[in-house]
Amino acid sequence: MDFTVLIGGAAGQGMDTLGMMLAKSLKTLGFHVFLHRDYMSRIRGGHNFVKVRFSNRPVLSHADEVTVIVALNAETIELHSGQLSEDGRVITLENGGKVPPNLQKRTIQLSSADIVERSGNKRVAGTAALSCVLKLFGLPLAALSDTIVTVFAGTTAVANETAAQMGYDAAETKFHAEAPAPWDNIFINGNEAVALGALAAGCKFYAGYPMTPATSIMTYLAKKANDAPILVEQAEDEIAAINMALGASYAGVRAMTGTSGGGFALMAEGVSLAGITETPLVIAVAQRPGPATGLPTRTEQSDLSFVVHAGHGEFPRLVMALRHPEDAFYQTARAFNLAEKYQIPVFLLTDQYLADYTQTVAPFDFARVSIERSLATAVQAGEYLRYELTDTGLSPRIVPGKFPGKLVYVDSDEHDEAGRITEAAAVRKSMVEKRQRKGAALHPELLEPEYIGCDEPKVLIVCWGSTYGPVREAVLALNQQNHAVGALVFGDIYPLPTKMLERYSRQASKLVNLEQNATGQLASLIRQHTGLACDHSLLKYDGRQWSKDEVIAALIKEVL
Amino acid sequence: MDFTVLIGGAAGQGMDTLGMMLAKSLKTLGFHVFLHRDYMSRIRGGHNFVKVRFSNRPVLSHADEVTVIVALNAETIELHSGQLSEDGRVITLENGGKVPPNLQKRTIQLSSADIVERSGNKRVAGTAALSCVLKLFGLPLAALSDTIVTVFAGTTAVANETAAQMGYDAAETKFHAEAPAPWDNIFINGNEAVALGALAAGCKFYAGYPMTPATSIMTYLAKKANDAPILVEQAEDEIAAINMALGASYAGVRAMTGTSGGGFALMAEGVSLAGITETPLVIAVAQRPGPATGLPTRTEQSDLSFVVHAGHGEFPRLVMALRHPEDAFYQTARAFNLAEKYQIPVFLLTDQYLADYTQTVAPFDFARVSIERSLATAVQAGEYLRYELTDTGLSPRIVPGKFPGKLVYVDSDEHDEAGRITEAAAVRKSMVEKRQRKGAALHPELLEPEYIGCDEPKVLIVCWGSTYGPVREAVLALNQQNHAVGALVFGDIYPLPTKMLERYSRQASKLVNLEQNATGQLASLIRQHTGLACDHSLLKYDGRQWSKDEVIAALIKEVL
Amino acid sequence: MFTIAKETAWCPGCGNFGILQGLKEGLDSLNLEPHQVVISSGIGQAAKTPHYISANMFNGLHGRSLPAGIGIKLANKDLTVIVESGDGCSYGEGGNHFVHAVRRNLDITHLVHNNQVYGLTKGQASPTTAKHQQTELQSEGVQLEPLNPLTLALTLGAGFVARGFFADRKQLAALIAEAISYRGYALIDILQTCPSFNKVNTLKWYKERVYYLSAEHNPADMGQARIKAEEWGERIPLGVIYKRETAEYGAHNTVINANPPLVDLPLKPHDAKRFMDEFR
Amino acid sequence: MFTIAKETAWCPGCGNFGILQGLKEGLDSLNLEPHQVVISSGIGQAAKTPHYISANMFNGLHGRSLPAGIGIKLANKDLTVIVESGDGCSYGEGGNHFVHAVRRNLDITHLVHNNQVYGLTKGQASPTTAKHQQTELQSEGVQLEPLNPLTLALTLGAGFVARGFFADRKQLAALIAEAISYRGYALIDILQTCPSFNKVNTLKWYKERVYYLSAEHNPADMGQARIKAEEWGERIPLGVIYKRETAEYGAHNTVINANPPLVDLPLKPHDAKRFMDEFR
Ligand SMILES: Cc1ncc(C[n+]2csc(CCOP(=O)(O)OP(=O)(O)O)c2C)c(N)n1
Ligand SMILES: Cc1ncc(C[n+]2csc(CCOP(=O)(O)OP(=O)(O)O)c2C)c(N)n1
Ligand code: SF4
Ligand code: SF4
Ligand SMILES: [Mg+2]
Ligand SMILES: [Mg+2]
Repeated sequence: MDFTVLIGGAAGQGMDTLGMMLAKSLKTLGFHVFLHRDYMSRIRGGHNFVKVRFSNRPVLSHADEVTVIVALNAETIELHSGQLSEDGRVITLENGGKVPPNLQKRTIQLSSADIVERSGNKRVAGTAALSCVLKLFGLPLAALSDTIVTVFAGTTAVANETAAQMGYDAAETKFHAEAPAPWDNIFINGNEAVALGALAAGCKFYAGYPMTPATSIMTYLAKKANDAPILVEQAEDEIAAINMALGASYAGVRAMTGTSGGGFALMAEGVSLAGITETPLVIAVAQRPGPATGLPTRTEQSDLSFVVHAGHGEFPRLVMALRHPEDAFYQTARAFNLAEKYQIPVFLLTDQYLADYTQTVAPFDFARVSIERSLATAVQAGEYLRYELTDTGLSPRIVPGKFPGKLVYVDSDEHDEAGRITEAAAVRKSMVEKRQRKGAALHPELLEPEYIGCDEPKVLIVCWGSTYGPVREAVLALNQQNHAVGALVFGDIYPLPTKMLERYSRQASKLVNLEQNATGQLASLIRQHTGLACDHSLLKYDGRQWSKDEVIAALIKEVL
Repeated sequence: MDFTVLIGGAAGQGMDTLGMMLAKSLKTLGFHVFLHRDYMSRIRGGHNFVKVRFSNRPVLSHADEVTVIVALNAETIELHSGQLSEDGRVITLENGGKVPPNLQKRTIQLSSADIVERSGNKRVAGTAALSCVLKLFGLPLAALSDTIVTVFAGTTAVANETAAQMGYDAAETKFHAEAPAPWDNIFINGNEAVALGALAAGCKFYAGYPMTPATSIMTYLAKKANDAPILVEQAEDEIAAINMALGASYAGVRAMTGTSGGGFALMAEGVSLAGITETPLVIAVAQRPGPATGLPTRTEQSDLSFVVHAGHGEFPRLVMALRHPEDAFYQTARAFNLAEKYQIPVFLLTDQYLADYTQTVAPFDFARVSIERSLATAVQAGEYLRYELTDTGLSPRIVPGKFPGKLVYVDSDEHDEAGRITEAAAVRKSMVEKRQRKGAALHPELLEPEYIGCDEPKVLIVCWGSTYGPVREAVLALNQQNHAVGALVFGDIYPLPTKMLERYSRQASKLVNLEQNATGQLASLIRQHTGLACDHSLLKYDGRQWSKDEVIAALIKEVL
Repeated sequence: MFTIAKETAWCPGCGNFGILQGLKEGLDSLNLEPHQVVISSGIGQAAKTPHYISANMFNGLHGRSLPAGIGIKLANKDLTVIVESGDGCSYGEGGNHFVHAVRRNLDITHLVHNNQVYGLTKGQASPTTAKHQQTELQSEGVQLEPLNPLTLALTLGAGFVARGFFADRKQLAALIAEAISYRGYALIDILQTCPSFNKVNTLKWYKERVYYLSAEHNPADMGQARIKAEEWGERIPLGVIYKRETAEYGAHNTVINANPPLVDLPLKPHDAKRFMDEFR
Repeated sequence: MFTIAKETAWCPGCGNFGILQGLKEGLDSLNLEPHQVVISSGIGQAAKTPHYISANMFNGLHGRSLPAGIGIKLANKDLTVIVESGDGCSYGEGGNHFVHAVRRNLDITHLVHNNQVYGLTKGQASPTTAKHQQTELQSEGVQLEPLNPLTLALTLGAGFVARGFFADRKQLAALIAEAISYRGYALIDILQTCPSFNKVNTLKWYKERVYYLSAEHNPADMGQARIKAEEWGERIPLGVIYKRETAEYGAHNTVINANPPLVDLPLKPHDAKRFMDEFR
């Protein structure tokens, strides 16, 4: 079983709350749930929707086909009825508008007037629609009631209960949804996972400036600020944000900043500063379609090349593409260790899709998170050398103020071992080489991409980041249809780990990059690092994430 | 004949003026002259020097070996005597400091006290050193006198004349320098050539914020502001500068900005804005060693990858690496045409070496500069569509305010043909593809790299920008020694023109990238675009430009 | 004349509607045609305004409406340039441009829709949000002192400083017309409600406080202006706080003043040859 | 104690020497050790100062000395943080940070070497260069109104605003010590000569104009402060222009106030598990 419920309406009509209530009810029942958000860059009006997919097996992405549409306005039916499965159902509230003739038989019209009257509350009609959904799938109303209790109190809860009962009574069961064996899980989105990873890693300072789809990392952390504790500073702009974070990191706390493309563009100089001062920093870049303002609330993977090359001059860095919420959690925690170990900026490349989708996943294992600060605990006699030349390029780093008599000089100019400005050619050369050595030392840390698929793939897909979910589901489905397809999904992406790529690409006769952008940025990176050219590109750049169904269709049509 | 005179001292001692006076005197005499500047990031003190190389044949770069050292302080002798040719001479002023025993015979000590006394002017001792130089080369004093007259007036001129006579009398001719047949030339540096190119192209607006080594473009233009006329605006920061320039370009003037790496990092978001709004813009990026502040007054080619990928999102751009002053002039003028034709940002990638060296070159041919504005001169009836979808991706562009009833809407959000904000997937897709088409349309415009060397090179050097001079001289010298070496020097560099590269790399058995950076950014770009991997890298990253002698030595030692 | 039928992306009841109306009426009252006007805006809810009006539009980057507008005006002094954006855009991300635009005193009109909140990004504090006001992000309340744009502009030497109110579009239209007619940089900080995210500065809140500056207020008197600019809380004055003649940038910059609009200058490569000849 | 022997990169006769000396003496007069002090600077001649003194140094980017200094202080409230840079760095490139740093009112001391010119890049106008003053770039003279950092800081609500003078390092040392001891954001704009590029504001020029605020000046009186902050030209006052107690950021921010310095907090992954459990 694998069903999707779409709830659509105008911004401000509460799709988000309804989606969460439905998803939580399904979670309570033990289902695997995936909640996908599609919203416009406006606060009210327009057309937004959420898709709640659920199954008795893990669900890693959204689906194109919809089993039930909950239409909070007429536009929703217009826009989405094409995606309705053959036996699919539509639930409308009165203001759900006119239903086309061919759908009328499959439509359940709830009267919001009735619901308002009976419940005595204007805002509970949506709840009736949700219970109606449960009934259609033969699921117990109690699951929703449980959720209602956690969300609402007092008379509002009672009104919701009334509405729920009305909706439940209005439909008959049409689909058979059976929950899997109970399993322990959390229901979390990518940005929350990043934020949790940062908290687990001991991040004590986050400076940022609001920018969709990165803002919710900061908002989440701010809510936990006193509890954690962590200082969350809203800066006057992104330039201030990254420079504050660098100052904090210099002073010895684990620090982070996050933004999206345009804000990140403003941080590029700060990235370069992190590079030459060798100040650890974790930077989340939540991608959205560009250039410039682009489509602020939609998704794309078009900042890879920019992030890899951002900042003037040459210095080592690490870029990790986050693939799913669990990955987001563990990689974020790891990012803090590597940033400090190599004294470099580490990037968490995510996007709106991953930032916003909420998924049931196994609880994170906090025992797997270790904190390795890589700080020097003792210093030699004599002047402290912040940039001491060593074989690895790594210099002992101390926290200013903690060692009487020892001073920490860091400089954005080229500097000598002590951190003092210099123009000497020989010192310059040795410092460039020191930084390059750090980059080389970093290589053994790289995690190879995750391979998905049959043992001997004829077609090898390469992809990265948030396309993990749709690609995984697509490849496994194609394997079941006996297509010899495999996929390498990159997490660590710069420097590019190439071992598995070289191994699998030798086996495969076709190399296909599948990306959420228009130019194939991973393919470029692969070519640059390995000389391997992709035989085919599957690119999507309309701001809407590749679905598993689209991946399957594109592969069958163009590649297999 | 091929001689170099080095004039060294502390910042503020006037090496620059002396270098220019000597160079101009040599120019007057008809020599080919190359003046190279090496200076520290400070106003007074430290150690700076200029090298004046001259010959009866074209000189395209500086030389390591020095024929005459003019030492304004002791440090100069310490630092540079190792470069003195076997029969070389040193000229010191009293404060030129202690001369090591082995050099004493080859040293001419001028007494600045005497000069000051006789001339009655404290600041003319350097002039005496210059005339002394002329005498060493058997050149007439008149050449210096001519220069003095153009630089100084009244009693100062007289005092300089007196000093010049004293210096001239103090030495005997040691070297034989014979001028070539008279030739028409100008004596100009890279930044002046860029500025002249901009003026020739009709640039009417330049906004910038001071940053070495780009500042002198702005300073030069500001001096011509009323005459040209051109508006030169010092902005409060680089972000303002690029946004002002974009505003001006939108309003219909040819506009430009310029900066160096750190300032450019701040402009990255504006570059992306140029991309999506399709606003033409010429951006000079004068490279210096990074990361961050790095070595502010020195040279490097380490911003190529950054400039190629700067700005979030995907959009076409053109990057031209400037190779020498003539190239700088013609390419700058061409940049304005292409920026307007394709409605894209065009980058002029230069560096401190090229920005600051002054060379005798053939006068620029203004008849070769044509102005192609690519503006629509008429508009269709109905609403004006700034982003009209066309086969080439190019939409008719009009100047706001010039067509009553027609309005120009440009938007940093994704937009429809009229320039209005949209989130429609289909429109988004068509606009991405429109911008991509412009990039494709641009390809036929690309100029292939310049090839230098023998017909059938065994070793093919690939390089770009300001290494043109040293590489050209080195390759020709090696060819004379029967080494089958050739070089492709890229001017247009992104998109990368690959025809000649593919042709020559097939012939050559070794592909060698020679760059002024630590990571081989051109090699990466080549690999990314062609799959070709360089067999060997010659990289220099100490902030001092490759000299022809170093190029020859490195090739012989490591490659040939 | 400046009106077009366009569906907006604003929330019902948003203060932006009143400002849009005031702007249209202000423009209509002047002897201007749409193609002679350019509106430069940033990013935010306020910054969408030029999409809903008939005039040229440069809808650029968040925080950068001023420099783009300055570039436009410098390139073509014949255009009427209006810079329009939100409080976050103008005083937060774009704070540096604000400071220096006042100093530059170019003939542009700067309209700031001040809803005291970041609207489009869902309600974080802006530089003008009151101290202690709570938001989703500032759950313990804002901890920075709010910025007073009027006193700031006065201190920086602005020659035209006014406060508008979204709910009185007649007064707003008149103010805007006056600001556009003023020769030099003119700031109107326009009080605006954001029913979605600012639950403190509501229409009711404003109505209880705002009042019009009486005829007794002498906008040429800096002392009076300062007192009025500082007044906030119980009573909030509306209207022209300060106004005096100033030396407008374009009038004293030789390149602009001695020439036709730069955009109209002929481009002739050969004209620059004489500069090259100086290098001979 | 804060003195080290380091050759500077400054020009002979530069005003920076006096400021360096004043800073060292100011620090020496306090009960501080070098490792307890961090100087955050930008890029420029002034910004090189921390290279010549015995204290921790974060010599960051042009214009960004304030945010870096703020990050340092927020991370470790036990450190004495001095932000030091030039007028171009602090009021030009870094203007937005200046505006918002005043609002934030964190306990840092901001020293601006105000030579009224961009020194390191060879003499272009800075935001404080006098109108009409000529430079190589502004060959027709500066066309923008100069920015007065003191009135600006006052308007933004700064609690400690002072003017220092490089040539009187005793007074300067005392001022700096007072500013460091002040709890909150403290600005000292320090008049400085640049013999290489500023031929107008010379030592002579200053000496003819500067005077010390008398005991009659009440720095707690905003009215007096304003008058003194505005005074410029014939007479230029030196000393503490304005001073009042304010609510310092660190003292009212719960995370900072309720905890030891953030840098001293223990890091335990498991402590965050309870947050995850909320997602069950
Ligand atoms: C560089 C950059 N940073 C952040 C954003 C995200 N952003 C868009 S609008 C906005 C705030 C808008 O607030 P305001 O200017 O007050 O306008 P309002 O929506 O309240 O009208 C922000 C932070 C952006 N688009 N670009
Ligand atoms: C982003 C950036 N832009 C420009 C520069 C170039 N720059 C270095 S110092 C400086 C001006 C310094 O002026 P000021 O801050 O007044 O210091 P001063 O040298 O006068 O002491 C500039 C523009 C830079 N380093 N970084
Ligand atoms: S969020 Fe606020 S400012 Fe934006 S449209 Fe809605 S009510 Fe208006
Ligand atoms: S340039 Fe000016 S400020 Fe800089 S060191 Fe020289 S005199 Fe001092
Ligand atoms: Mg706002
Ligand atoms: Mg200065």
